[in-house]
Amino acid sequence: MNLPIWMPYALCGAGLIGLGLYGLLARPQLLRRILAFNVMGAGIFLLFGALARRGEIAYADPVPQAMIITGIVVAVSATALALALIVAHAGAGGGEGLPSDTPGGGKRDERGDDDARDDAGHDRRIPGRDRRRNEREGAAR
Amino acid sequence: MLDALTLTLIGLGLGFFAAGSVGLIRFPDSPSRLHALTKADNLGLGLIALGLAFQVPDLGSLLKLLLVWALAIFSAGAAAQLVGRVAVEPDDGLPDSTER
Amino acid sequence: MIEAYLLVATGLLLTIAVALWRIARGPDPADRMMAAQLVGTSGIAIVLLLAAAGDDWAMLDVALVLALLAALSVVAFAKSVRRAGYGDPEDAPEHEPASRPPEHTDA
Amino acid sequence: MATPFDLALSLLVLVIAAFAVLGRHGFMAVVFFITFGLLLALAWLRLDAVDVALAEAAIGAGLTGVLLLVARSRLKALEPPLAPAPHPVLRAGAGVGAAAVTTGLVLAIPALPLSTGLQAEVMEQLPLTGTDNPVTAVLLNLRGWDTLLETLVLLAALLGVWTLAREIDWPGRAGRAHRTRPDGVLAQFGRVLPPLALVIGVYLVWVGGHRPGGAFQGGTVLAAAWIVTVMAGLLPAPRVDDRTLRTALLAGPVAFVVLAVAGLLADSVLVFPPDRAKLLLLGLEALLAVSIAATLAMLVFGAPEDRSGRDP
Repeated sequence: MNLPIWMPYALCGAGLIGLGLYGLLARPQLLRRILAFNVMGAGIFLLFGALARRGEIAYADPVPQAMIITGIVVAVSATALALALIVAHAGAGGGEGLPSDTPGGGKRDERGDDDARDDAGHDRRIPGRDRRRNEREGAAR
Repeated sequence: MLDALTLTLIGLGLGFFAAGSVGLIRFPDSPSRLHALTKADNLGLGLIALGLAFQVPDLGSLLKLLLVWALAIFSAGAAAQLVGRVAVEPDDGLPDSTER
Repeated sequence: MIEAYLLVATGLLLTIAVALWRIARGPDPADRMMAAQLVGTSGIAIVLLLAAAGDDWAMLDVALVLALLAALSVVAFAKSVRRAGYGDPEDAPEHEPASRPPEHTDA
Repeated sequence: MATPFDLALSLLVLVIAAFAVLGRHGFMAVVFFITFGLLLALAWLRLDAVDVALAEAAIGAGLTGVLLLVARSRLKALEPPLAPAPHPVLRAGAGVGAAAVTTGLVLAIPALPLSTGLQAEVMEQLPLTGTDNPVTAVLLNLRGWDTLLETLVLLAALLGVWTLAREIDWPGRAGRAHRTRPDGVLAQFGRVLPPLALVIGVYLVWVGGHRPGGAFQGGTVLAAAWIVTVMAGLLPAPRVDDRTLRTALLAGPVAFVVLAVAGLLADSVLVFPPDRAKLLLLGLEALLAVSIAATLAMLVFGAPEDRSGRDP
């Protein structure tokens, strides 16, 4: 079997695109959707880069490389913005997912995203506005 | 001759990596796993870098090879301290739920 | 020689696979992070081998960047254990201020 | 020819992505995602795309991990209510759709017509672009337009993050205060690593003129140096209205726009005169690296926040 070197990476890219797409549609947690989106993007880059490597060429084509580098930087800035948004969303009492994901009051995800053990190390205080509100209520009590 | 030396050293390096991952699977608790890991894999990296040092074409690459190893050791030292602290004392001891 | 480099690199991929098993298994966050460190060190070693296999020593810069940034996520992890990512991971618990000063922010 | 190494690496990348997307445990998914970036960098090396591998190593394996870990710990601290599980029908539909997309792509890969690509054209232009690295030539000269827009996207993302600040916190220092023990491991680490990262970052920007490297890769390493210094508590994060900071954020895009307008007056947009291209490109690359470093670091620090009771 004489597989060209780009072939496994092209197939891997195609697989990543499918995985990311599934996660984006089917995972309720917003953090997971951001991961899935990044996986999908990485798959697109990998497929693109692998396809650019086909044929009889002595070195990698610089144009796809430049486009992929641009893509990676744009992806990280979009990820930073998206993460800031989901933290703000949760801070405003919005929860881990979006409200529109509950058609007709869907079931809670009982198992949740994390096991209890992982939570042990985390700060339980509520920063920002909610903490201040809690303290006011505490003082009133 | 040099090739044989390179092959021996990178083979040994792989052996240390393998030992580190066996430790990662077999050791019973986090601190001992950390103990096995940080030593074995940085020694493995060092042996591989040393082995490849016989193959580099210029002095710049040789210095880079050394710098990579030095950085990896330094980072692993700090990382092991920090992770070890979390492993030994995962709860931060804050009066969390009892506070209010 | 190229085959030998790639063979050792494939062996290192196996150690990465073992570390992935530990990341999946846990049980503590520290275990997962530690295994990620092993993946990082193995990855650096693979970059060195690929540079030798391809005789392209410009690849060493990738190893340099990886070695430099390997500890970045560990620092973020150690910090994230206390006070939502901002406190001192080395502070003993009794050094934590028992209560914060009152805040006067509601104008 | 594909070796067992390539097959094993592709398989590992897929397994890692599967855990990051499908795994039940949130922290585990984040850690898998950090290793994902690292293995992708190896894949780019195998595809001879060293420039991309550098970018992936710096951003995918370095910066994204910090962003995710910080965001996740803050999410956990907020104790958000659990997200409801999507309807099984929706999940099955998503699975079928995603599988169909992957199958279609896999079937299309061997059928795609072979293109010769653009490397011959780039190589023809290369002596006129002022750099010996074809990727830098494409990024800054031949397709400089794309890169200008990209730097504006970075700025837009930062503005988006800043809009999430509360009015009473604006304009304060970015993020929250970091505390560390002055003689601790972290502080020592923060004293040693950033100088090294500074040297290596500047080296990467400079080396981008003739070998793999450049403003994005170097800028990310510089950003990492700054992030470590702030996280180790050695320097406070800057105020968001700091003039030096704002100059640094804008230097690259403004230089780009000035060059574009100057080129427009002389000839056409973003065309560098070949006799001065080398100097112009080096200057542009240096300013871009500063802007990219500042923007990425500020994205990691986040919007100004309530610091009361936290400042040392």
